[in-house]
Amino acid sequence: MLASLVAQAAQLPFDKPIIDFHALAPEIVLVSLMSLVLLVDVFKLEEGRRFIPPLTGIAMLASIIPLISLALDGADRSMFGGAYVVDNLALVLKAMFLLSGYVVTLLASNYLAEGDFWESEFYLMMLSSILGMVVMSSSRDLITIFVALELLSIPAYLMASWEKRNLRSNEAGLKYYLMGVFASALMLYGMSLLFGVSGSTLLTDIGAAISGGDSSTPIVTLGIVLVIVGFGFKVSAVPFHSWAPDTYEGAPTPVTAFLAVASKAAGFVALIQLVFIGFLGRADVVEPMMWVLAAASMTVGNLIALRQTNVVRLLAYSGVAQAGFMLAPFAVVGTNAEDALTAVVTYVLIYASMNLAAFAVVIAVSRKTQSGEVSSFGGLFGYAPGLAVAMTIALAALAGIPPLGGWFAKFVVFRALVAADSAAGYTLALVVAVNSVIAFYYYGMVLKAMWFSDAPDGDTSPIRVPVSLVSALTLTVAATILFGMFPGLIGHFTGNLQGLLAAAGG
Amino acid sequence: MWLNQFLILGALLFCIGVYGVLARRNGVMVLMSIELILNAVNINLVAFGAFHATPAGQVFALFVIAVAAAEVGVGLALVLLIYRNRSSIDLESVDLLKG
Amino acid sequence: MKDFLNDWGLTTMVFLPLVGAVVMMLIPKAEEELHKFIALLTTLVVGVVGVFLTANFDWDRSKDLQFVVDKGWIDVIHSRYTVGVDGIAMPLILLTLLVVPLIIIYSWNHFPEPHNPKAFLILMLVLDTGMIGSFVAQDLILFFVFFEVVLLPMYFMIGVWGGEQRQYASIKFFLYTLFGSAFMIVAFLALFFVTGAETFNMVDLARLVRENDVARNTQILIFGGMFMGFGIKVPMFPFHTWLPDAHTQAPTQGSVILAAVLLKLGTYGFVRIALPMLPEGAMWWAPIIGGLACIGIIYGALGCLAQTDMKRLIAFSSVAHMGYVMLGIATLTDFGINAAIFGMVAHGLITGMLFFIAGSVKERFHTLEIARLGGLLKQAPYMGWMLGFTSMASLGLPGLAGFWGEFPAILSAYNPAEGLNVGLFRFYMFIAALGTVLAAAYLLWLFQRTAFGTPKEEFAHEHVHDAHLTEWIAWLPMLVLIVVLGFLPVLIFGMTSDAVQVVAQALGR
Amino acid sequence: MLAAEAGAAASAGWFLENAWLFPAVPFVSFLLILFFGRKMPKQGAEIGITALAIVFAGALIAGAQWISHVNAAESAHGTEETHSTDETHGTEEEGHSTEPGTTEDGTHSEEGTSTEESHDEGALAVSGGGRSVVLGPSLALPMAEEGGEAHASVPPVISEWKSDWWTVGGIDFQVGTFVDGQAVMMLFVVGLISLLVHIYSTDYVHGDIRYTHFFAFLSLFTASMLLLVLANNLVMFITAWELVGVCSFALIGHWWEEQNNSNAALKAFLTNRVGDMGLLIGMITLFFTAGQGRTFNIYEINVAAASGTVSDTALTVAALCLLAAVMSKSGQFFLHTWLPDAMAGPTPVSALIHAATMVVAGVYMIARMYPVFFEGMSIAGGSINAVALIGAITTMVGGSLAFVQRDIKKVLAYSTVSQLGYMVMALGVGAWTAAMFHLMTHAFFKACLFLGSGSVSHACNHSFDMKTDMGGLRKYMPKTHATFLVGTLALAGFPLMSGFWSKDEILAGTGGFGLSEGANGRYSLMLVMGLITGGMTAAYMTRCYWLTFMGEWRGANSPNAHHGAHAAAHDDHDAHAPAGHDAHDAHDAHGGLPHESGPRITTPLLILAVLAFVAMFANIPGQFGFVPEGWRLRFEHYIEPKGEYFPAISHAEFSPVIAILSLIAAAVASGLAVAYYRKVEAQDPMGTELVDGPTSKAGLPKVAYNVLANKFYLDWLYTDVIVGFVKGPLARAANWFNQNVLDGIVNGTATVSKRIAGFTYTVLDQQVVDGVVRGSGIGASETGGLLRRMQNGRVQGYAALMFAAAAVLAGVFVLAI
Repeated sequence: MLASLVAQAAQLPFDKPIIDFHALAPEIVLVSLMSLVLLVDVFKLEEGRRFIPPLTGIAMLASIIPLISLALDGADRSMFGGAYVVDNLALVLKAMFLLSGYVVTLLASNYLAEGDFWESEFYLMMLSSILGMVVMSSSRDLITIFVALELLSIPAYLMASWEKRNLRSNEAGLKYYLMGVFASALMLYGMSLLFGVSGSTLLTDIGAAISGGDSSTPIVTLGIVLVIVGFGFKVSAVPFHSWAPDTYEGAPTPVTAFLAVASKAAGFVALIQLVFIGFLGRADVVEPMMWVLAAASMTVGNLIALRQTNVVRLLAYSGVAQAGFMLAPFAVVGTNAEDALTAVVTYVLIYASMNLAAFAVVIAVSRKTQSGEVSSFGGLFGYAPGLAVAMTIALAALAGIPPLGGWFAKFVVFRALVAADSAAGYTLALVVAVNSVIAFYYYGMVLKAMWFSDAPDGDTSPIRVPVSLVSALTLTVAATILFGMFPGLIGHFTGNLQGLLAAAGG
Repeated sequence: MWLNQFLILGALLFCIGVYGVLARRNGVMVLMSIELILNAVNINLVAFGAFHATPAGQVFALFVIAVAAAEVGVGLALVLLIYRNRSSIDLESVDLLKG
Repeated sequence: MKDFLNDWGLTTMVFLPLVGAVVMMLIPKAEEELHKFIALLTTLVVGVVGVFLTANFDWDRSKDLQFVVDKGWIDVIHSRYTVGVDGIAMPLILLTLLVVPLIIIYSWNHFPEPHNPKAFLILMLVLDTGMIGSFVAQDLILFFVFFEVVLLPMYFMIGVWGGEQRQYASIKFFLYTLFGSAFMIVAFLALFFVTGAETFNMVDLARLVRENDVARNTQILIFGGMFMGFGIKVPMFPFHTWLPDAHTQAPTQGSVILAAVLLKLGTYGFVRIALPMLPEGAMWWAPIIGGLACIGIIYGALGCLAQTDMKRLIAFSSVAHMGYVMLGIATLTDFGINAAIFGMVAHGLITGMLFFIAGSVKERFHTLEIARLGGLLKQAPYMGWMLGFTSMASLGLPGLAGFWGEFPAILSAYNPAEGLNVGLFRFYMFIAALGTVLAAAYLLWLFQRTAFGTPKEEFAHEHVHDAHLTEWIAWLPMLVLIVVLGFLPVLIFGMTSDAVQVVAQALGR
Repeated sequence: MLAAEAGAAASAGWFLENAWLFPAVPFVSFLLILFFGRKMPKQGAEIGITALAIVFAGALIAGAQWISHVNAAESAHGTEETHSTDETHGTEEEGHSTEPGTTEDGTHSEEGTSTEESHDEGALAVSGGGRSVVLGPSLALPMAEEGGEAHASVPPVISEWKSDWWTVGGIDFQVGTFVDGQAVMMLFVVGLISLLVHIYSTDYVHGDIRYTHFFAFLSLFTASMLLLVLANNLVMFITAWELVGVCSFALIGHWWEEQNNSNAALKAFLTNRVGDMGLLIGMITLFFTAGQGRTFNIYEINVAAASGTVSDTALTVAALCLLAAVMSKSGQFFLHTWLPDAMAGPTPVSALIHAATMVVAGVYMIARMYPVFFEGMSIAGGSINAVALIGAITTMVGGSLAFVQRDIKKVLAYSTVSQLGYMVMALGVGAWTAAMFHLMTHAFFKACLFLGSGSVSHACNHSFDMKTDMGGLRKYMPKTHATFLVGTLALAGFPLMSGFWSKDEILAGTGGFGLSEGANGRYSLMLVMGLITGGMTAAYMTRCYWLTFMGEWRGANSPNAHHGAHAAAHDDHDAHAPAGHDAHDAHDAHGGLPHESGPRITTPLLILAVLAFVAMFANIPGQFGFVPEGWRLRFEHYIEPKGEYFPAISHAEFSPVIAILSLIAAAVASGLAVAYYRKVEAQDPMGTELVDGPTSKAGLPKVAYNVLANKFYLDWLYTDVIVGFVKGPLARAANWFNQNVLDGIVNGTATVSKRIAGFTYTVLDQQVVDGVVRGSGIGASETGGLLRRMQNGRVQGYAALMFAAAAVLAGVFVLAI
């Protein structure tokens, strides 16, 4: 039995994989430091525990160093037969995930320390989730994608219910988990079908197979739809968004920030790879489907957001709508792949900075008000003008007001849609246009509370903002402004992305 | 080739799983239904792998099994947590968060 | 000096206010005098730069862009930091440079509740940057960014320092404008792609549209997008409903700046962007714009007649006045466009002045309800006469600035650009002329009820201070300019005439 | 700085070339009064008077220079023509000489050039020096004007600023002045009357709280009016046109504390604004149609219109539009209703603005743009046209309405309307010179009457009510009485008064029934209406005079005799008077008897009265052979333009028939009026009207008795029926129509437009347009609320949604693709 297996295996074309350690350096650094965090925790080095948050932060930042060296090196690296690719896109995304992770660490450290939480395990969870995202950035293979997805998701389920004795937190975690697992299952079923059609798990092979002669087989269509559904869940696109508001509201706020930014971005990263490398040949399915998802996400997300009174929940729906904006370029992927890719990546990067800024303020404010209600922001401008201005910048950026980051994100989306020069593109552009107006209405509700209303309880004592939060705020707000004023900064990355499709073997 | 039979089996399992996920109110049963879907996937993968004479299907299936184990572990933990806090694992009653 | 102006003049002018704002952010809130001083100084320095630029402006080449700076900005979308001024932008820039310091002077001890000069002045400076930037931008994307920069400060100015309905008014203002600009940006992009341009440079795009013979229907659609963006800003009927609310609720300074400069961004956009780039689209849209402009003229006037609130009345009058500007633009003739630019400047000065006075009246009587006012001439004769004078200017009295915005616009409607329906435009001319009568009616009616007569019982025994020193300083330049421009219209026409001919030629005239 | 252009010889005269100084001086005075007036010892009045004195002196010199300019032009022309044409036909030559502007004959003009340098008798044109001229037969043949050479061309003096005023689309526009005889005449009239009014006002509004303002605005008004007169192009013209309107607005509303006054001011301005619309459209039409290029230049437009190169349609449209402007500015039917209301202003203002100068701006404009009207209305050879008809109707309407006013100023105001109608009618029938002549004479005597009424009111507790506060004043105010009488006679058309001559020229100019030779057409209807109005004028002026100066003074019984009762004044004018009067007036103290006004008031009256008489010499009919030729038709000779910018109009002869007819009409009418008021006086010395009118007689038995008792009712017929009918039902009907229908339309327009405005705003704007906006907002929010319900918190529901969506999407794509 075993012998026959070995014999069988020997006949299989099994090449010893060439492992490019430079390419894997970020992951290796991250895993190493993650292990250190684990060890510190496991061996109950009590005095060491307070170093865990800084250690986590260092882990993120340290992992960026090899990214820089890779970027300087510039060459695209491909491993495992093309299943794992380190190119500029991957580098940019990894950097984004690591930086987001760093910011979330900053956000979480005081929050966790002051609340009823297990601390050190949390950072471990977060590190492994980030690791999943980092891996996701390089995945060009169904299996890698699946593993990366689970690697980033499973810790996230736990993090969402991290406040063990809080029913809401439990519920948030459970819902997230159930929906997540169900979505994964659907996605896997779709993947199995795609695998069945192409006989390979490599995206490039799948792409080649399904864009072939019999590419219109229903089985492929079904597979694509199911896979997109799976990641539609991840990016909280309507109608797969239902979990997001509940989870966001119930989960500890730093986790929400993490989910809303990093996790969602990871979903988009996966979608980018699947769609641009795998499904480009089946634009006839992807385009309309994405059109529907984008339009529905924007509209439904915005409309429901209009009626929210809780800031976190409002940001959740705003995130749904933002996902719609980010999905929009996918709707013209067949005619205008390059612009669409640029648009999505740009949007994701800018979205990360501005949304994190918004959450940072929410966390800072709730330190005082212990509430997530919009009304609790009343009079903020009066007693904490700095926070109010930061929140204003974040929200205005989300709304797409120049010269703050969001405008460029929206702009590239418009650009991609218009450049497609198709009816679908123009109509979706109009939907985006209308929705960006609606969106301001609810962002405006928060602005209104901060600037125009008085503090609800008349308490105008200043908010004590810890250093970590201040640095998180500074980082994100500065990035938001810089991205807006000098979109060229991102332009440089995205500019380099142009050749990515070819590099990835698309 | 006996591909279609496997696929039909997989599809059936998938459907049963989906039904279970949507219809059972017991958290544990929902978890089990998800396992059914994953197993449907595994059957598909293995069948297709055999069909294409590639080990990738089996490898994929192995990964799915492993990950599913982890997932269910987390899932059970969450259900337990809920049970501990609410003394119930009726999913219908878990609706504090809505709107 | 010359080199500095050529390379950095415009950039300094645009971003100096922003620098001032940043400096002010770093200074504690309590240092109110310092804040005021910095803000004023900044705007004055900007003004001085503007004066130097004007002095070095080559008037013989006013149709060309001057002081052009062209630097890379967003390479990935081929957008560049291109700024420059020509005869069309110059008057509007000068208007901005003048009005903003005056507003700051006026604010000196008029800060509306909840006070906070720091925030107020910072917003004012940011606005300044946005406004000047819009007028100098020669790249569509750059223009768009500056165009939008003004939104937030204005939103907060209305929302924080405004009247009772300020929240409603501010969000309405914001959403309306945002709605328009979303369409506008789509139009810009479409223009970019249909021309196959590798640039957003306005001049190049206009040339490319011509060279590539962009189809008429395409032009019409793209023009439509721009129309939404600019038309809402102007605002044109039926997109005007944000304006009365915004004006009425905004603090005096906000109303002034809104009337004096912000509305001009829309009309300027038509003249600078929509017309020269999309001549055929303009042809198709011209009768519609003209019609809406005429409706706006009459409608605004009727709206005025129905008002009971002084400020709201003035706000509605803006709808009517901008109708003349748009009518001038819709004729697509050099007369009409020149008139439009003059009208922008004149309206800026006159309506700005009216809002100033309304603000001061409000400050003294704590109401702007016309029925409760009366006898202003008795209690504050200088203010009363200024109101009368400005009303006269506003109703288009020849010899004052307002006339030169209206008259050539009406004139041009007699003989619109070739290809437009002459009969229709003559009808517009008639309507516009009718509008002058209505304008006289509502303005004099306002003047009669607020300034004539005797003060109402409730205010009869109140001591009302006539214009303060700061008010005098803020108002005199505007009043003087209203007269000077009325007497010497060549001051504006001389700037614009050549540059407008370029636009008119682009339109095939 | 200034360039003399347009063919004027270098010697055209400094004042003519630098005519911009005329408006500039009073404008500077306006600024000075505005800024320093309060600090001056006389509160600014002295600045204004000085400025006006300068203007007036300048106007005199300008007049002189113009006369020499005309003469020079003629001599130049004459020398040209001498050899070619004349010499040969001597008789026609003489015939020509009786005709206006035909002194081109070599002999005449040669004489003319050298002689007259010294002239200054007050009126410009009167000053024709003693030229020895050939005395032609007084009734020569009407001239058939063949060929252009009939007129010596007298180029106007046009000066333009070299630098642009404005420039658009490659067309540059300059400011400039356009001086010709017409303008010079107006300079004189405006300068003189404004000066007199200034002097008069120093007493009249003495002590007023806004004394300085008053003078400032008088100065501004004068400046604007002079600008209007001198405007070189239509844009300047409309500028001045509206500026005078503004001054009128400000001065009518001088006592703006009273709502009535400000209402009147508003009404005046708005009514004028309606007309301005016409001016605006008219000038735009001309801009695009007249001349080669686009021009606002009046001279060029006139040349184009006169040369017939402009399409008739365009000219007609332009003329009609401009006529609308005339109707409002010059108070023509049916836009005249603002003018009586404008009497709410101080009396000097009424005299200056609303009688002598501003209101004739419309007339002046027709005269200025005459080719446009002449060609546009096809005046030559016609029998009716819009201008003439409007004028004729106005003249009758104004005349009849003057009957029923009890306010002396309103009588004069309606009279002004009527007289303006005359002028417009004159222009409508082609009697250009007659119109301008009447304009001038009317300015003198109407200013005299207005100022006289002010003087009267000054004496009568600032009331203008003839019935309650006046009567018998001749005893108390001899100077005022005398001057008022002269004015009345002149207005009534009493022979030997200027009004008679000017009116008669107009009537002759109609050429009605062919009664006069040389008219431009046969405007019979105009003649009839003009004659009737002549009678009416005589009658209502007699009434006015009688009520004011004859009989007994009724003021002692009047409630107005006592100050507390000021408010009881019925009419809405300045009964409320310059506030300062209360403090300063002495006459109130000495028993309330009226007394003569001071010298600053009476002197202007005297001057004007003299002029009202003397002005008749300005245009002695050409047929009056007993007058030296050089004294005849001087007005026509110097004032009427000669040149290609003026149409070829013919000139009506003096018609004895018409003169006699109008004389009869005036005499009969005033006789009847005198008879009526004698009867009234007999019945009730203090009464003002018959208590029992003809309608109250009832009962057959009484009839016979009454017939006898009333001398066969002849007396009654004359006094009660005719006068009574005219005075009573007819005039009342007219008044009713005026007050209720016309004024109702004007006021109703205001009300209706406010209603429409209200509807537009509340319903259309706030509910529909804004409603759509708000509705979409609410709609979005409500939809959001609905969608929100789907988010019910049940995780399996979410999963079901997810799966259902996936299934639907998959189904759709699998089936569709």
